[in-house]
Amino acid sequence: MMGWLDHLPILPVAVPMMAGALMLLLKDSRRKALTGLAFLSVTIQFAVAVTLLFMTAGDISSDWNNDIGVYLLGNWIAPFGIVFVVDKLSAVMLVLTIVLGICALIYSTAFWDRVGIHFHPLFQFILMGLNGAFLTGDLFNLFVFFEIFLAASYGLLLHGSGSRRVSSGLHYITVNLIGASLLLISISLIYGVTGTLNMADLGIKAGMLDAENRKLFETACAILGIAFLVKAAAWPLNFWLPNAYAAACAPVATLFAIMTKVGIYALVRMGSLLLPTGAPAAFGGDWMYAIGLGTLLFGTLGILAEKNTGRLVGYSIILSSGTLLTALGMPGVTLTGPSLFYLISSVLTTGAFFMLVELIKRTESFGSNVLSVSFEAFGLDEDKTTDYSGDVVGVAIPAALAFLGLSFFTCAILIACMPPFSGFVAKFALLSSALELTDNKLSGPSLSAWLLVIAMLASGLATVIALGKSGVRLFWNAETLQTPKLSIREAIPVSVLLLSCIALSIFAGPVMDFLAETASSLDDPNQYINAVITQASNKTMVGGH
Amino acid sequence: MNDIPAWIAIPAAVFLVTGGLITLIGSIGLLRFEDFKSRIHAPTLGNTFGAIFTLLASILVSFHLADRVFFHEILIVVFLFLTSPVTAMLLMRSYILRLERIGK
Amino acid sequence: MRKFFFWFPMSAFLLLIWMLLANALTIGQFVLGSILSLGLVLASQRLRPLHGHPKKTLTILKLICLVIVDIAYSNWVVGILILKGKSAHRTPGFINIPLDIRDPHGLAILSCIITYTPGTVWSGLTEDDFILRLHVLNLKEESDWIHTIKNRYEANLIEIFE
Amino acid sequence: MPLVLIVVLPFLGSILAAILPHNARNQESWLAGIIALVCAGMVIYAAPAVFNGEVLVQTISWLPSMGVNMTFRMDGFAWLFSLLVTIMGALVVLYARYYMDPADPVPRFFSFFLAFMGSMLGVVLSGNVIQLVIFWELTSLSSFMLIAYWHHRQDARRGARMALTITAAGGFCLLAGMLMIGHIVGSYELNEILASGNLIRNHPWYIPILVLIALGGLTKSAQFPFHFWLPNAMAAPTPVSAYLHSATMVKAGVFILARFWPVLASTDQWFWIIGGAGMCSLLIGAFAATFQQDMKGVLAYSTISHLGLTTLLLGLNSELALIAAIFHMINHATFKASLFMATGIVDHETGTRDMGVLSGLRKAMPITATLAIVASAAMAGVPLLNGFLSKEMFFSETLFVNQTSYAGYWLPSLAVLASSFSVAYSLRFIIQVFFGKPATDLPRKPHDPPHWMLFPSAVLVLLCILIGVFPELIIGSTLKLAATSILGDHLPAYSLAIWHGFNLPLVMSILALVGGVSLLYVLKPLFRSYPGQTPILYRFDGRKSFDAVMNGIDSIAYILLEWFSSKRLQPQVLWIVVITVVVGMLPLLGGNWLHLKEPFSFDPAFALLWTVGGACAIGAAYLAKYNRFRALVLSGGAGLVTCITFAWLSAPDLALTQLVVETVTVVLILLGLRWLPRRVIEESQITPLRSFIRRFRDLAIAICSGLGLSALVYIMLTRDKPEGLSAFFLEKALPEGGGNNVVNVILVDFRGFDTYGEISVLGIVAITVYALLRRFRPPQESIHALENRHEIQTIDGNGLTNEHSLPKGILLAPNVLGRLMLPVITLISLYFLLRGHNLPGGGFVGGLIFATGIILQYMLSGIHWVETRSRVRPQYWISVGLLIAGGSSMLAWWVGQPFLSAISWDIYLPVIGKLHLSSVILFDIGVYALVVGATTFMLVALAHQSLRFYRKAPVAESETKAGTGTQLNFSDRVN
Amino acid sequence: MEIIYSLAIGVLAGSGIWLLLRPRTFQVIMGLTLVSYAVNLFIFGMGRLSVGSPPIIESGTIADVSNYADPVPQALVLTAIVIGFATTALYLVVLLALRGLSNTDHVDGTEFNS
Amino acid sequence: MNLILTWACYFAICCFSLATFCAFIRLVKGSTPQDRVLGLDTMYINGMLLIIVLGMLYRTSWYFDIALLISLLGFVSSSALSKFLLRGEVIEP
Ligand code: NA
Ligand code: NA
Repeated sequence: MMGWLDHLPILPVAVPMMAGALMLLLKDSRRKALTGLAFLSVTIQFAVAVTLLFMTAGDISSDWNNDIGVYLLGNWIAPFGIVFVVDKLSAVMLVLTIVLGICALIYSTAFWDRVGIHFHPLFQFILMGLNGAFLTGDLFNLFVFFEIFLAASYGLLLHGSGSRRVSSGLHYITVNLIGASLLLISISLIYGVTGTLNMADLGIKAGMLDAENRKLFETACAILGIAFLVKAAAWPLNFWLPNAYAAACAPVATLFAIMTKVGIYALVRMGSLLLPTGAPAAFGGDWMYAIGLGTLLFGTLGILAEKNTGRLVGYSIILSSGTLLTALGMPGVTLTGPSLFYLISSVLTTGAFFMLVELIKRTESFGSNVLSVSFEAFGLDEDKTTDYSGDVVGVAIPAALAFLGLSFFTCAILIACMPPFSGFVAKFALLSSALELTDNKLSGPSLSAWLLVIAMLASGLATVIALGKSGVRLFWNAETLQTPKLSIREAIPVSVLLLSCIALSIFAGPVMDFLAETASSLDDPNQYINAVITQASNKTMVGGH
Repeated sequence: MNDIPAWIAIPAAVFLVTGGLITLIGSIGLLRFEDFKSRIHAPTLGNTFGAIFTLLASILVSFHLADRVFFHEILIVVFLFLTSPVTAMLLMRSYILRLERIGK
Repeated sequence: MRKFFFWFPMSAFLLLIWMLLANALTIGQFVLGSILSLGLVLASQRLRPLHGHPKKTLTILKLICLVIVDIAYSNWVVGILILKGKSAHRTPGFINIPLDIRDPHGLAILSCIITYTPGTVWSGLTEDDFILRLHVLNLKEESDWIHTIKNRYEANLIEIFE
Repeated sequence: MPLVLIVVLPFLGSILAAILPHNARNQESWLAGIIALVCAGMVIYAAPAVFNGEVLVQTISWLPSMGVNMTFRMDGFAWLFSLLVTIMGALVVLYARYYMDPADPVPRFFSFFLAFMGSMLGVVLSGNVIQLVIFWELTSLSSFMLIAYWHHRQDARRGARMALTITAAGGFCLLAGMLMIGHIVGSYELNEILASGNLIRNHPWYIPILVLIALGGLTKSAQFPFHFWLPNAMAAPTPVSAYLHSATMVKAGVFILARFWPVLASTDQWFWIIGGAGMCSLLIGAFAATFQQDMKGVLAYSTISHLGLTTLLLGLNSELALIAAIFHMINHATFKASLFMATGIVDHETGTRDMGVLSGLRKAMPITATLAIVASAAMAGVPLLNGFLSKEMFFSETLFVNQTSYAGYWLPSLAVLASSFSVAYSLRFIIQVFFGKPATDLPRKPHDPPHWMLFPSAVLVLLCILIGVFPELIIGSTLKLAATSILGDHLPAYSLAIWHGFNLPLVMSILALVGGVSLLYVLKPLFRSYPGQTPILYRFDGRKSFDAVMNGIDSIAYILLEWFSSKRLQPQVLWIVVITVVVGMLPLLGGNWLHLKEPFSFDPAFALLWTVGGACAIGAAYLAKYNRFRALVLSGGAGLVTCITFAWLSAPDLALTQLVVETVTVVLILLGLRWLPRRVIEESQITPLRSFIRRFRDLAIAICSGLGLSALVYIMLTRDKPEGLSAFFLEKALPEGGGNNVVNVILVDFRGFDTYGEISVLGIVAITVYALLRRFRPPQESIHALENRHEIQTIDGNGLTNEHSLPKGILLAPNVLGRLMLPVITLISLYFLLRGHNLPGGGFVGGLIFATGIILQYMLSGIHWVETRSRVRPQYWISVGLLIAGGSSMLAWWVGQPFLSAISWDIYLPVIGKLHLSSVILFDIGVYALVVGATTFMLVALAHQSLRFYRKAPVAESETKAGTGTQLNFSDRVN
Repeated sequence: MEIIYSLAIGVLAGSGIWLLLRPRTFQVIMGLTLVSYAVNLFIFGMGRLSVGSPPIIESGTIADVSNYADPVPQALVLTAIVIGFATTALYLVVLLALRGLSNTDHVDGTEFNS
Repeated sequence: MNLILTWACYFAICCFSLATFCAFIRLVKGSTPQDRVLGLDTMYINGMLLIIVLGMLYRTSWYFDIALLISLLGFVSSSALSKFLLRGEVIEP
């Protein structure tokens, strides 16, 4: 028999799925029930994610092996059944996702959840997909979860319709469909070569391949890597991103902030598991490093050149992807902890930034007239059943403009990795660790470390220049600047995300320690592999076939 | 695989060959006839006796295999009988309308 | 009676299909099949407002035999025409046949017979006076075709359905 | 007393100040003033210990794993600066209270002012170099906000951005430098770094480190060649200038150079880089200051010049020079801040700072004038004032440098020249503003300001005099303390006295004074003819160059971005395909792959089949542009062949699924085809050659990737299969999974979670499709095609209306047959559903079959007829399907099993016998329901678009205003 | 058979990729369809080919593993088919929406000159 | 005896493949869209027969299910295509 704590790993997927399904039973006009259900679901997810985090940290006692939780779906042991695995990395990503999710959800209740239909179920499904992708220990199941959150992301991206969303959505969908084909090809090729789909088992099997099979395996991994890099928005596979993310409505874009990181997560996870057998090129560093550097520079260029604020944030996501790929592409595990720190910080920041950008746009037009603008832009037809009136933009909170300005300032600092917030901590940790990374004591840091340092500093400067320019243009330029009305429901999530970044910088020490432990467990994948392979099925069969 | 008795194998083989040939002839008709109004008749051969012969062979074999009610193949004929007119009627009608439109 | 047992023909047909498909002739399958058949007929009632009421089983069997014979003959004829290719003297053409049958199911079965038989295709039915437009691959004698349709098929169908 | 309080308090005050009301000028001032004074008090409180030679240290653990903790460290030098920052802060707050207009948004001012004060104190008190960088950047940020305080003014915005860009860049350099130092020393703690001077100086990274730190310091202190931001930053309110741009922030640059003097100095490189930059700044600043028209411009350039002097002193590699530098830092802060305040007062009272307009103010503003004159005299280096003392020390230092033989001559000469200019601009400043005929055309009528506004300036001027007259008494011990904390206990001998006898430095001072007066006389015509324009230097306008560089960066970035990205889809797809092909092939290069294996069967029929399939595919590819219908039919052919292939190769489930999916897809695409434009073959605007090349390229890529995939498949097909999962599944499916059909057992049991996910995808897509179609607008030309369609319809009558149960004419028989098939199809779908566990079939196939049956009814009878007669609620089917699938998976919890575990019961019924109930069947039923719902939802929603089209059409025809659509209200039906 | 099978996949994929590189939305959706056929066959091929041995176990017999086709790729293909169907539907609707909103069937929503 | 049946099966398979090929030629050559649809419809029937024969060749009954499904639903796509040709759209109001 299993205790209730034993079922926790499945909840981040099961809860949003059931919530989403229930929501489809409700008409869109029953908003209270819908939002209530949505908040109930995210609250449970948050509680579960945090509990799992503490369990992986060993702060809540569990009978997990190496603090890694393994959940055998359908009670079939690995590698035959699908397993969910909660280790530190998964738990961190889960918490990050749900924090972002809660903020986006709060934000959406001010306006966006009524602009089209089915917002709430789609929202739950995207959470389901993201959570599943972080939890699953099975390669094909990973693909399935990719598809789930991508499908939901298509829906959410198109939420509100309008030609901008649709045309950028078409690009987004096309690229991701091709990415899905690549995933399928590579995963099945891996199966064809190794005969397994379980990621932990793959870590073992990959080591036992003969030379020719090994080459085929590397081909498969290369294609898999490309698919992940498409998701991670690596240059030159990322031209779709700025437009798509800028077109999406703010809460959706906020949630999208973590989607590129799923690609990164997958790369890290696979890279880690294949480490003992010598990870193939796609996950092994050199490639990732080079592509990451390219992406980093591309993101920098984009940030410098872009005039549209929404796309600017898109480029900053690319920038952060590039930074992460570059850092993770460096040899060894020293940079992994700081990279994860950077990941968390950049996800929270860009998430907040997307919401903020939309709020700022209101200052450019009539503050109270968001509705008519949206109607025009998004082609909202007359809809007799839904009444948007009045409650669209809530009570104007005092000093709205000051709030926006301050938030923008904070976001800009965070993205540019300037002191004193978490962005700087991350940058410093990355650079400092990169310099520590010596091939041998005499020669000093490698060329790649220097390039990383230079690129990161240069991109930081570029970001300062660009965001300074944008900020000046947005806030200080205009006679047309209107004091926007913004609802408290919109202000809270932005503040929460930014405050989390601040909290992250204050508690940088313990967080960094935890992430360092995460990194070292990634460096020693045998913990993970053992936990998965040795997990015994639950023998108490009640029914029976 | 245990051997199939001759009283099944030989008729089944004959049915198969006949069915195959009839169907092939029908499809050749699809190529040979010069306009659609004629062509539409040709594949009916495959629908009817092409299918019936093949299914007779199948009935014989599945009688031997004896893992199902053996004459279930009759259902295929029934379904073909009930469904194939739908397409044919709509196609013929649309072709006639097309001719009329072009005629104008 | 007719109204009350509207479900019977269709249910029986469905049950027959079920039993043919089922792997085993067991009571369990029979019960399951009966439940499903009846349930489906009742559930689809609103989308099938008209019910066919075939009667006279013997006539049905007779018609089936007639049709099989005609199909066999047509197969032969059409097959020969195809094999002869251009050397065959074909005279394809339309004929119009006024129909007396009005029962939709009868009409539908008639259309099935005609179209399923090689060499003839149901090409149209006028909206109000039910004149059938028939395309025949090898139209030799128009009256033969009218005779075949009216007497061999339509009469029997009227007998069965009306 | 915790040192951290000194830093934290201003930040707390900053937050408090931000939330005070908009017009609370007095409260804000009190708050800021008290905080400044309290901090000053705390600094003074620390004095005994510091003067006792202690180094106060307080460490707060922050990021121990990276070697960064918040270490607050107060030695003498830091103490001196802390005192400077806090006292000056208090004075400026008092001044600002009167300077700021009641209408100005003061919370912002004081908030950032306090934040700046905290940051500056942080810089000064940092005992960890990374912490120092953090506060360093904070000063940049808060100064950015302060410079841009009046952001409605373009010069303020520009000045702020310039300052931020340059100082932030310097900050990044500083960070890099600190990282490198940290790497060499192995610690970021200042104590350890200061003790590792030799290690650093002898390290190969010394020069990069020196350059980086110099960049940090020089940018901050507005030193050549980064000096130009400072004059532009004069758009800030005068208190800001007085505080940041004279006393504190710009001093941070020289502060850090002094701080790292023991580590980095006494090398040639140091001399040339630091000394050179200082020398240039000294000269250029002084020269430019002489020609400014704006009072604050004079002060800004003079600041550059004086900081240049300090930098030069630091660069001279002499301990005495260092002491002089520290001394000059203090002196410059006092007289320059005082002058800024005076300028602010003039500006405030007269409404202008233009020295061409201002004149003879000494009558109207006697006290202000007096204070300004004394401070200017200090700036000019007039004896008995503090400026004179440090300048004399400077002169004497220039004389003792013997770097090269002739440096001994040119350095003193240049020093004198610069000082002459300094005298000249100080004099001009005073004469033009306060002397001469009182100006009449001033915007406001001038008079002395309130006494409290004069008070800070007066205090500073008093300090100038006191230091100038009693240097040893007033500042001696402090200077010694500061110098000791940098140089250690063995200070060189120096004396702070007014009179050192008649020596060379005194001669130089006199020369400078005389030279300055004469320079002013000589240059007077230039001031008149080119007011505000600096000869020679105006050609190197820093602002214009900066703008040019920024614009250049912008446009280069834009061009590069265009070059390296694309807004179009095709290049993106191309990249993905090409990269995949290349990357996928790389590992395989060189391997000997072609193991021609004996084919296990050669089938001409199979080959023929795939001739058809391949030709269908190629045909579809060829025709998809101009003949959509044909392409669709051809792709249907390819799908059929795929389906047969699955059947042939032992995958019945796949064949079934492929078949039904194929059918539904054809209907789906047909539904869409109706809305696509009639494609007429149009002449492309591009040259046929380019188009040909592009097509050829695409073709080549397509062929390559196709061949690559073929090769890969062939390689795999001819290899032995690894020992894999399949054996387990095949062995356990029946005994433990309870099903004969292993594929189905995998789908609903072994890997049921994939199915769970896959149906979620289907459901998600269905609701997305529905949501998107609700906003669908039919394209314009579809409406114009209406006439053509009317014609067809009149021939065959319209669709069914509610009164009739059957259409007349040609559609009659198909309708009867189609309706007859509905229960049959449904029964078959249930058949495939229920037996799927043992034979090919299952929920997915079953669901699609049923959905096809429904679609068939729509096709034959039309939307109206079907929907008035049935209550299909696809969305609920989706929901219920998901709930059943999820619920059946959760049933396992009830018996203490993991999610998705199969549980089953055998029930014995009379007559029927054993009934096998299983959560697996329930799961499959969920799949069935979802598939029915999702498929119907999508197809019907698509079909509903033509319903909307017909409703729209009359509107469009009557109003000829197509495109502004009416919302179709079909949700209550399909929903 | 292996050669035919491989070439079939190559032809399907090649045609599909050619279409994916075309500018018209309908071409792209046809391309996606063809590519998904190819990918499905590819996945299926990873279990190697066999005839007459579907993975359906006779009741009452002990399964001899070598007598059956590999069921795993089949299960994967089923999932892939379903997802492919879903995405095709979505893609179709998006292209229709784009067509309605931008009045063009170019993938970029505007008619580029090139 | 098995051999006779097997060869008959091969023969039939070849016949049906050829027939499929013929239908494909018609599909490609068309001349009218109706011809193409007819070709596709014929391909479906021929494919169905081919699958039945495969069932006989490999002596399993589950091929029948695929054939059954083609006979039941094969007409849907071709009649959808015909309906499109007839009325310009598949599902009318
Ligand atoms: Na016929
Ligand atoms: Na199944």
